[in-house]
Amino acid sequence: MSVASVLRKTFFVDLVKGLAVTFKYQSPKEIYTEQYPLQRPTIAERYRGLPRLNVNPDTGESLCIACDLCALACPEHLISVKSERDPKSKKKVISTWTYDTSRCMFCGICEDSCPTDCLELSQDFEFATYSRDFIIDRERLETGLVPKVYER
Amino acid sequence: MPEDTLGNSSAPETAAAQAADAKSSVGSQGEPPVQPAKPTGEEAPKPLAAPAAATAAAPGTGAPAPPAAVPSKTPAAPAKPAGPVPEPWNEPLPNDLMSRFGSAVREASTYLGQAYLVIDCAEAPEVLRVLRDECQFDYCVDLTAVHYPKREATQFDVVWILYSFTRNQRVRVKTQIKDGDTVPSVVGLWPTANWLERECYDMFGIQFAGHPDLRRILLPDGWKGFPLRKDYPITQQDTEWVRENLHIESGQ
Amino acid sequence: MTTSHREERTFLDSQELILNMGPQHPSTHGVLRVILKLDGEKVIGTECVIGYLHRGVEKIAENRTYAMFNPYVDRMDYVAAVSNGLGYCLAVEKLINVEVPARAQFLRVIMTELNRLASHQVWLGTHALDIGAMTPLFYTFRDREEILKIFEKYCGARLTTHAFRIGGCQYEAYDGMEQEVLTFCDFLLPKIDEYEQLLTTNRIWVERTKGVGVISGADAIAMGLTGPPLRASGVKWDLRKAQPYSAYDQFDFEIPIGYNGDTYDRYLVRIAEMRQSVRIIRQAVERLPQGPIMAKVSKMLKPPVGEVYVSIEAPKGELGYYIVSDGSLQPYRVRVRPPSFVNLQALDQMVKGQLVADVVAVIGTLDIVLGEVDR
Amino acid sequence: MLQYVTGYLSQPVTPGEAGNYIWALIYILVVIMGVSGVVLGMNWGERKALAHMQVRLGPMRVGPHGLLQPFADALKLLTKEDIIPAGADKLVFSLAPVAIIVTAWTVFLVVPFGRTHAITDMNIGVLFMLGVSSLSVLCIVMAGWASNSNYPLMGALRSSAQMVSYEVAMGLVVVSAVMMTATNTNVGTLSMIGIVEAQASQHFWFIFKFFPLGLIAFVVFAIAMVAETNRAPFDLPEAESELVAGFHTEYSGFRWSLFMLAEYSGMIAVSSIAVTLWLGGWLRPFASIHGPQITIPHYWRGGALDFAASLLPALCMFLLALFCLVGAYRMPRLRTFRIQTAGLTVFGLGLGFIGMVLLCPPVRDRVQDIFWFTAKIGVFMYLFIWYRATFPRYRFDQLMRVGWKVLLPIGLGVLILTAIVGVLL
Repeated sequence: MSVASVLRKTFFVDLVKGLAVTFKYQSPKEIYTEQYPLQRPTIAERYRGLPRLNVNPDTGESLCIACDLCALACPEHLISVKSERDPKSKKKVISTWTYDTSRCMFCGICEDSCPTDCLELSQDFEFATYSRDFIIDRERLETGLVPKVYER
Repeated sequence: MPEDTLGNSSAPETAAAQAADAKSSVGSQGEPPVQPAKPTGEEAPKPLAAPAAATAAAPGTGAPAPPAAVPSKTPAAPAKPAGPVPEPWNEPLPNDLMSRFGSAVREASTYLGQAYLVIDCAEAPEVLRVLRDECQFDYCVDLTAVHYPKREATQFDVVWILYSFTRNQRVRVKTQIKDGDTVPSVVGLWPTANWLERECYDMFGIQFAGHPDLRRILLPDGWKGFPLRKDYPITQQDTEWVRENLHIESGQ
Repeated sequence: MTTSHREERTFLDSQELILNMGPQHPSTHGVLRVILKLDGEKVIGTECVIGYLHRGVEKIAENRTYAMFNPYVDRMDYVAAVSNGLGYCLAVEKLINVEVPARAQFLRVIMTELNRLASHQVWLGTHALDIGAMTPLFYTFRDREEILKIFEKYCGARLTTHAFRIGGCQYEAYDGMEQEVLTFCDFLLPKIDEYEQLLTTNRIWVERTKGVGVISGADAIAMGLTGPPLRASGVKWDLRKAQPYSAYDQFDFEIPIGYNGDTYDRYLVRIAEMRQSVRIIRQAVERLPQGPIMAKVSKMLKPPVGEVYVSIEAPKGELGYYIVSDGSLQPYRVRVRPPSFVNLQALDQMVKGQLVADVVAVIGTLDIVLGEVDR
Repeated sequence: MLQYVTGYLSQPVTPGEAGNYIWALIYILVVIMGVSGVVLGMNWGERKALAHMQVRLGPMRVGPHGLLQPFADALKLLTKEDIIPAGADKLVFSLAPVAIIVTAWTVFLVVPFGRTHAITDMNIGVLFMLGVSSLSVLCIVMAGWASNSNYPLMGALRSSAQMVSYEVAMGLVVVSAVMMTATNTNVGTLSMIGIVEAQASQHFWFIFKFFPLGLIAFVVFAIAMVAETNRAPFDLPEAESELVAGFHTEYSGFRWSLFMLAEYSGMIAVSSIAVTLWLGGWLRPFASIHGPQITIPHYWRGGALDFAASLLPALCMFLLALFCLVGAYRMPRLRTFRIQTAGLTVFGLGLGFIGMVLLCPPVRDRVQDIFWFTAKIGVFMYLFIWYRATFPRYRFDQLMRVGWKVLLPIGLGVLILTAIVGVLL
């Protein structure tokens, strides 16, 4: 033990160093808390939130070609796609597309597998509900969830 | 002083030597435990010999692919239709073992550059002891099993994955046992095998002879069935246990 | 909450106290349950009861295709999800014998090292909290937030990232990622100094950690300890150097080691590792090559019949995947070699003869994540 | 009536000394209510200060900047279900929190907030305080034992060992401070008021006396008092990462809140000992310097510095009021924040009003002592919070080592040296 270390020990230098750090951070400028409902977090562009089924903005038709790839790719098998043949154009047209939020782990594999950029995981992350209707259907996914505005 | 304790790894070899001196099992050759990455017997796949273990695995394909996972189109062919095959592992180490244990070491091969030995279960403790004591495989990385219910004679592969710090080499030691056979425990050789063997017992029901405390580890005591066996479906649950202990009806 | 196990007293000396720590104890890092046999405050024996978080990941793997199983591995060591994913992808790539493009390898290194930083920050915060220093937790979590923001921007998720795919990376680096990562490196180093200011020389911290949970190098190897616990015992072994994967051989970094194998050395080793990670990240960003990020891999992956064991240096130790393929779409068997599980096994040896307060210190220093212990 | 009140208040003697039971009762009520109120305030203050040190905001929702949070918590605790564990000793279990609050409050009998602002002046005041405050060990052991559970038992064991051993060192340095009172007079005193008056007459706070002996004694006391109150870094009896909550693990609701109240009251009590013994009690800094004589108001017969110092309490209140008003001004302009903003404004205006009252001449003179005493205690409270934010926790054996092998020898040395120096001078 050198003299310096004895002195440092006697005068609590090690403790004072720590105290200085905590003292410094008391400044209100250092506060990192995000007051969530008032302060909106910035969501990254690639955020994997609730899925959205994109529609062609010009025609309003769904981009989905009912290829079923997303349902096949899903590790939890929670997507179910049902299609029917359009009698006029003889094309396969999506009839129902349902999705179970309660089992989804937002891995993004369905998004990767979609050949037409129809299925996309959106930046919507607020889908807590007071009811147990976790299965979300096509209409709701096409319009997207309406962001909640919190009131007291 | 605390500042001195971690020399920021400026003197690594001395520290390694210290550790080696503490007990002779580390770095007894006097060389540092870590060599710069040299592909010692690894990373050199050359397709050659018949895949013994692999072919044994093939008939054991228990679970058929679910129909949902196979689209109507033919599945895309693998890039290399033949695939790499095991090749003989020609090095002093396996040759020594072969000559010493004779037919007990049934196979010494490398697959994709990874060496493995297939040995007789009866000789397993001795082979493993030699591997640890004489070949410096002082670190038991993992111990696990694979279930092949369709195989006629032996239903389980028990796999020890060993690593040697001095050789910087990994080897898998495999043995094949019948359902219900006991495997000699290696807890005496590597204390780390304790929990690994317990887990193996928990998941496969393989008995390890000489294990100090062979109980279930992840599943609760009294659970019925061994989940990682192929005849244990993924949704199966010991409903009786759940009802008795959790006082709920199983949600399956 | 916790109750004593009085019925177990029958076979024990009546002077001993059985203390049931967990699974709802504040410092068992989740749902670890340790049954302590105490003589006064001295620990004379421990028994870990694990499995409360067992989800059967290995069984799930046998029922999923190779690509489908990828997101599940994130859920094992959920504070180091990227490392888990890297290990799994490397194992499957080895199985199908695919070489990953250089750019993808570098991106993987950046992400993995960022994840190592995040994991060590979580460790530091919780470890300090266990020993009673409350504040480092908030500082480390604040700084970890920057990493999570980078993760979110890169791959769209903060915790369970699913950042890599078999054969490379799904996501190209976002605009300005290089700059952001470098800025983060500059931001983090002074913060690490600050953590050290709070703890490294603090006499209470030193007393609480020095000589606690000592394990010698030979014992550490025998117990299968890997990662920082092994290195703190003086064994200079890091898979990134010993058997480099994913372009780690192209970076210049050191393996910090300790000498005494005690909690304090493990602390110093991890702190030094954080600095080395920053160093690796800087090199990787500066030398990030151009090119494709995905190798040619079939969508319906059917590896040839065979088996591989591939392991990486996860923040907590050697994370290995032993995959057996039967040539079908699904792995025949996936075995995960979890570092936390094996490291936790050394708890008994490390706390025997020490005090109750040291038990929490040692649990903290082993840096276990129960999601990985129980899988 | 008013005349009687002001007349009584201007007597230079405490109600206990005067034997005036009615006033003593009033004082007791005021002190107990005041301490409880301060504990509530501290609850908020600690959470806020701790939060800010940890780059958090702390309570923000109940009331403006969480000002009403302690009240909400108190309400919640009072309405919680009263749980007594099945295996507990019911009588002792319910007695322990009551006993601990009784001891915590009894201590305040002799705390001199000012020359006359004490309930009574005992000639064994220091001894009384130390004695009564060590009774809380008993209550903690009662609580831990009665819970019939392992963690509380271990917490109680730790607590008893810890408090007993730190009391030794504490007692030694207290004696050294008591010895300092005897320097010029050869007659020492154990009376709390007497000790402060000795500091006044010697023109020395005892922390500076026989430098560095007084300082060392003070530091030893400052460390021991943290251990005595079971606060970080000596919070082993309730170390949440080891013993969940220590001796009060099994307590909840109202009983638990009594433990909290006692803990914080204990902090105030030991701080007041420290303030009284070493920091000059109610004396303001540089109390012996008066500055030039001024004669502006007829009732004022002091110096300019005295006059300036007497304005300080009011100024402090104004500052706080300003703080609140600025805070109210900076509240987000949202409909949801209307009530909060209004509340903060009212709070600030209230503080301003109190400041105005404090400016009035008779109140101003009477309040000064209390102001300085509280201010000094406030510093200690801040230190308690600051330690908690910064330091890790000692282990039990290390704690005992610090107590017996470090503090006790130092305390003993200080005591002997003080005695020698005191005799020589």
